[in-house]
Amino acid sequence: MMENVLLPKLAKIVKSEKMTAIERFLQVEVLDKKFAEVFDYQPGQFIEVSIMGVGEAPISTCSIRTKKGVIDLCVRNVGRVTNAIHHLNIGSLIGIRGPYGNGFPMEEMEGSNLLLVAGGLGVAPLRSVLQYALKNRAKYKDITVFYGIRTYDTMLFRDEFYNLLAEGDKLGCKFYLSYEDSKDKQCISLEAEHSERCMCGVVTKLFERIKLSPEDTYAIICGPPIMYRFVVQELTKKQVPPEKIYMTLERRMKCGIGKCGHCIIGDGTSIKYVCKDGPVFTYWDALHTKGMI
Amino acid sequence: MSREIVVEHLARVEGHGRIEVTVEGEKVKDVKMGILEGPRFFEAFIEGVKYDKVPDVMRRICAICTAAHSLASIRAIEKAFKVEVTPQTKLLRDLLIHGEMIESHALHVFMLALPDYLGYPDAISMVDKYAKEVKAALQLKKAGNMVHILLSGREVHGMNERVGGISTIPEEQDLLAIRKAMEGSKATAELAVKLFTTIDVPDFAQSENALMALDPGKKFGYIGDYVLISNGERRRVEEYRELTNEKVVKHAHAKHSSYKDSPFMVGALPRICLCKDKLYGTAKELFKEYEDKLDHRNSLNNNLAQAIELVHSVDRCIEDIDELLSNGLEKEGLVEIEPRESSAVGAVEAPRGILYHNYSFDENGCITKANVITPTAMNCANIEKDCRVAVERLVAEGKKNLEEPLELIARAYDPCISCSVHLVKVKFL
Amino acid sequence: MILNLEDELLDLLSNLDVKSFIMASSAHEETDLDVAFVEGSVSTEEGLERLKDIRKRSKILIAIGDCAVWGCVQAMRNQEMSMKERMRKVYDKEENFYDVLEPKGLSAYVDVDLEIPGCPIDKIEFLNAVLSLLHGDLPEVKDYPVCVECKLNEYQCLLVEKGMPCLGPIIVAGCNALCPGLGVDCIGCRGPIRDETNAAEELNVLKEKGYDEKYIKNRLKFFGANFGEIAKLSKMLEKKQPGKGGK
Amino acid sequence: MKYVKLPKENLDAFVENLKTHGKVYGPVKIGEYYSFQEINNSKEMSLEYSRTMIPPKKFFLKLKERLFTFNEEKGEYKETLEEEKIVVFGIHPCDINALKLMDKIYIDETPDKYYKMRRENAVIVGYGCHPDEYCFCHSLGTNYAADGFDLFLHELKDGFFVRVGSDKGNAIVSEISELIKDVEGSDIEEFRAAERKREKEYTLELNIRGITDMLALAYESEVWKEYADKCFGCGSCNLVCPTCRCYDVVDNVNLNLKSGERLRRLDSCMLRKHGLVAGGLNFRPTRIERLRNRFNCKGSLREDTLNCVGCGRCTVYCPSQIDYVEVLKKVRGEL
Ligand SMILES: Cc1cc2nc3c(=O)[nH]c(=O)nc-3n(C[C@H](O)[C@H](O)[C@H](O)COP(=O)(O)OP(=O)(O)OC[C@H]3O[C@@H](n4cnc5c(N)ncnc54)[C@H](O)[C@@H]3O)c2cc1C
Ligand code: SF4
Ligand code: SF4
Ligand code: SF4
Repeated sequence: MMENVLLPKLAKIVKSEKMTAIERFLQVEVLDKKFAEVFDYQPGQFIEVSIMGVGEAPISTCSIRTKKGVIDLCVRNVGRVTNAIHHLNIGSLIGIRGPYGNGFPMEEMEGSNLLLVAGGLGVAPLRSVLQYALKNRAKYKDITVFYGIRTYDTMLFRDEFYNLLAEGDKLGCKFYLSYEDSKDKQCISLEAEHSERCMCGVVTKLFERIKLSPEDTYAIICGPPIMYRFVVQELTKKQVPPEKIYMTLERRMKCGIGKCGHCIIGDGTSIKYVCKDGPVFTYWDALHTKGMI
Repeated sequence: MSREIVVEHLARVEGHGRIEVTVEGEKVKDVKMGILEGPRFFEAFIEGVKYDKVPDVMRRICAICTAAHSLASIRAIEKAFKVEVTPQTKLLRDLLIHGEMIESHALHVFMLALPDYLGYPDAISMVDKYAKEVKAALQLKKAGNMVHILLSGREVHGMNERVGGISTIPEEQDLLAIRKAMEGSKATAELAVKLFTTIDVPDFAQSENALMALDPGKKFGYIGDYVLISNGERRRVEEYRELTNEKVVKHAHAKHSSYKDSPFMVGALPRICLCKDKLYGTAKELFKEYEDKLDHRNSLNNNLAQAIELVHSVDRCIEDIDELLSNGLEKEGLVEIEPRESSAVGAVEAPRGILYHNYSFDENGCITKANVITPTAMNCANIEKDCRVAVERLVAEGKKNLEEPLELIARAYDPCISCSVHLVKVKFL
Repeated sequence: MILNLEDELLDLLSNLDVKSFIMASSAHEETDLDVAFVEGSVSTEEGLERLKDIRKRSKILIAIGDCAVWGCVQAMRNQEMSMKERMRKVYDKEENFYDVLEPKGLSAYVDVDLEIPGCPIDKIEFLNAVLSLLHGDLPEVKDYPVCVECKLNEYQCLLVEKGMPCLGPIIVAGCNALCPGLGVDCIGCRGPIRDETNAAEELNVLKEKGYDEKYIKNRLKFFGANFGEIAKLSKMLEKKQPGKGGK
Repeated sequence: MKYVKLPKENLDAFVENLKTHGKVYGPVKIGEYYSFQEINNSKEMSLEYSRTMIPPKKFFLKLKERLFTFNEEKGEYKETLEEEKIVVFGIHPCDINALKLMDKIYIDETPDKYYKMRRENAVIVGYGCHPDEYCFCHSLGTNYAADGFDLFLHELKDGFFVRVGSDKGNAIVSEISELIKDVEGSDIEEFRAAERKREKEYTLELNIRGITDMLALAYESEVWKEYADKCFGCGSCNLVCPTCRCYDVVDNVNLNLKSGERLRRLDSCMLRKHGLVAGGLNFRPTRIERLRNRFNCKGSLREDTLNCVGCGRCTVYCPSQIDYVEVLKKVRGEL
């Protein structure tokens, strides 16, 4: 019997925690034991989450696999499916398909410095990159993380990143935080405590704080569409070559496997599917594929 | 001491209406049946529209008797342009109007009128005790709807019946499916008759009633070119203005009609009483059996008349289908039409009574003048008359609660307020 | 149309706590509502007050039917024939003794959370909307033309193949292309597509097929008179000489 | 390739045989248009048809279909796909080439079970055609099907020159050995002459050399605005295109609110929602962007051919008569 890739596999919600007003952390476990055994995913890949009667949405994995058949997700409530996800209880059943997408080229980047730049919810897929790199710490040189938030209230994985802010260097990564709301009391006190690593402004301001060696650094970006342009500008100024700038894109998609056509971008000379050719692209891809960023 | 009795929202009536009665001592000073939905001015805005889409716009006067409106409209246009449609078209249209009658009567008899007599606020609350009956009634209504869907395109405002014919001719198997549904629902239609003959119909509204109905020709039905009147007259539909004499009244968005200075009634009861000789089959037997219960002076008997019509229409649908199938269905197109400067009147019996559409066209076939008279508009004055009689009688008997009986009267007419709203233009007196 | 859901009605109502449904029932309460379905256009001051009151009392307000969405056929002569003129034509009197307003959809006056268009509404679309609400989601709204459904059903294109004056390209889908399926050109009973309808091109196309401007204008206005672009077009056309109203 | 000849008088017997391989569908005239419909005998078909409105992709990627049912209470997703054997008779070369393009996406990469199973369960019988003024397949090299069929019929004066393109085709031919003949020299000559003549019948040309660059260079061109003003955004062009394959998915719940089904239907990149992403952002908010995207997608290279086979449907069925070839000529600056 041929496999039906469009038929979701059942999974159960095992953890559901409110992170911010609009974001929720979920841990799901696939029910089928055989599938759990083979189910593995790379940083930057995503799965299609199905809610019966509502529909499907692509959601990135936000951690590396620690336990067979278990996936961590971080979901922002923006529409029908994500709203339904937010209203699920522990024990609720969902459907999943995947993993899909190319993911980040973790092996290609071995031996280099990693610079992770995340804005808002973009930190979710980058968290799995970070976990992967820290787990394989020896394979990479310096690991630097920039995380831009608007206010303290919108910060995801608060305890974890707070810890990195304080102890990051010991754990093997330099963690920087920027915040936009200059009147945010909690952020101001964070900045007071960690003035080296925390500052007010947009995420690109953090570039003032570090020195980059363009010849052996890979940059990995994820955030709202407008952020890409500014971060790329900064990186280009610092001579990071376009093919070493990775970013992950978001488009509406119905299948995740290069069929439904919703995520197609580009012009006659280069047509890409975000789902199967991406969601991770280099800046070079963006330069010769119109409409990418 | 004067007091006012107001039935604020007339429930289980299509549209938004109200009845206001002013009583002074034992005398009724004033009765007003108000129709409060916004007026829609169909006759005004249809001017200038070319004939091809006129029925589609005009049928939107009402969502219940949508096919009656479209057929009255189509008949007026075809008469104006001297179009002769094929026998198959005539049969299909007859089937359609009978289907609509079933759909509308089933809803009214079981869902809207019956709860009154059984003491429920609505049919849904009857489900606990009368589950079987309510479900059967829904099936009967559905059988009527099947006709609508097949011939017109959908339950409400379908578009398949056109000027000059029927756009898509139904398939044999679909007609057979309807035939089966009708066979299956015959018992329900007869049940309706049984229910309304066992119920005690109050007679507080009993009074002289003038009646009008279209002359269907040899066999009982709902299409015709002459009007039968209870005084024995038979008039051409073209004379409808003299037959209706509409007047604007201030308290309603509908005009009131009268004939020879007195109100009159149209609808199932007038049809049954005026055309009783044209009934046949089961409907005729039932009529004979319960003739004494069909006193035309008591408008509340309208429900029983509707029930008998249900039986007739179910049988007639089967009859029409059999004839269509034995003739063989022909995929004929629409008759070619040559517009000309002219005017004409088309009439059909809507579930609630006679419906007139009258248009004048310019040489391109665009409307220069339109006039529509709906049954509810004609019945309004009669409803007020009944209310007056009832209130006087009930007050004399010392009855306190008058709202319920008044609502009962209004509902017996199955008034369709959304369509009475569009008014007719007649000479102002 | 809702009462035509014979097979589903009883199940459906058992899932809802209906507070007021005057057309089918006498029980009726004026309380705060989770969802209010409102039918009908605003055409009197009294109606407008009632609408505002319902808006205040409801979390979600849903306009159902073309009347409530666009004002339906009674809006056809808006911006063209004054209410006075209409009164005169129908009642032979000019004074506005009924407090009438130019008929408009609800969204002309209050915020509307969802519109279910159509004259009549499509009962399946309505059912799916209610089921979505009961399931806890806002229903998906269609915002593409009837042509899509026409093609998905493989119906003959009446405009392209027969030169019939079909409005499908500018009318919002959801009827499953009922009329084209019957061989009848779409008259637009579901109304135009907000912010998307290319009415000017419909005018061009129909003109090319030989219909005159007066005819096209009337057609566009049957259900679309309150739609900005159509109102603009018809103003423009009114200035011109009247046509024959046909082909 | 194996070649045989089917005498004209045996066509019906041939169709009879095909029925043993599944439901037979062929081009049928309905009103003013053509459609692949189930047929009982060869007389119901109009083999001289120009093009069907909906291409034969409808047999494989259905216009609308149910993907599966679900039940929350039972916790199950249930596939409802059913196997059905079919024969599609009379497909033109452009449509066969279009199916080959579809196969690349729907079978070669992460196979779509629905599509793949239906392809495997179908017999494809091609049929030679003559171009009309909308066909430009010869410009794309898709006016001849070298493979992608089980049998291919070319009309001769007294029969059909049959190319046998697959094992399946060969099996059918051996079943009807009494109906067919060997090809003779004169048949071959007749076939050659007919093909030579057909080549000359094309009146519409599309220059595709360098088209991808031309499209990329015309990204900011005024052409898009000009045609977007005409475009209704009605999606007809995509829905009738034999190579368009975008689809949309919706879930419907049943009255019990616990079970339901997931449906998919063909979608169109000309529709507003196509480019929407989370946050309400639309990557192609206007018809200008959508029209440009469509032409870029159609005009992008896949292997050696475009995402277009030159069937002319999008021009014929566009209610606003936007001419595909004309647009591309403008893109090139030729008009
Ligand atoms: C590769 C990839 C990875 C992703 N990873 C994550 C992740 O880790 N976490 C995460 O939270 N998200 C992620 N997303 C985004 C997520 O997939 C989308 O937020 C999700 O698809 C939205 O689905 P939905 O059904 O909730 O919203 P939809 O209902 O589909 O709505 C999408 C947008 O359309 C608009 N919209 C929808 N319906 C209507 C309507 N009726 N009227 C007007 N506007 C409407 C809404 O404004 C909404 O913004 C990812 C996306 C991609 C492509
Ligand atoms: S018939 Fe009308 S709705 Fe259908 S495709 Fe043609 S123009 Fe569109
Ligand atoms: S783009 Fe047009 S011509 Fe090309 S294959 Fe599609 S429909 Fe045919
Ligand atoms: S068929 Fe024509 S009008 Fe419709 S979307 Fe395509 S190009 Fe636009």
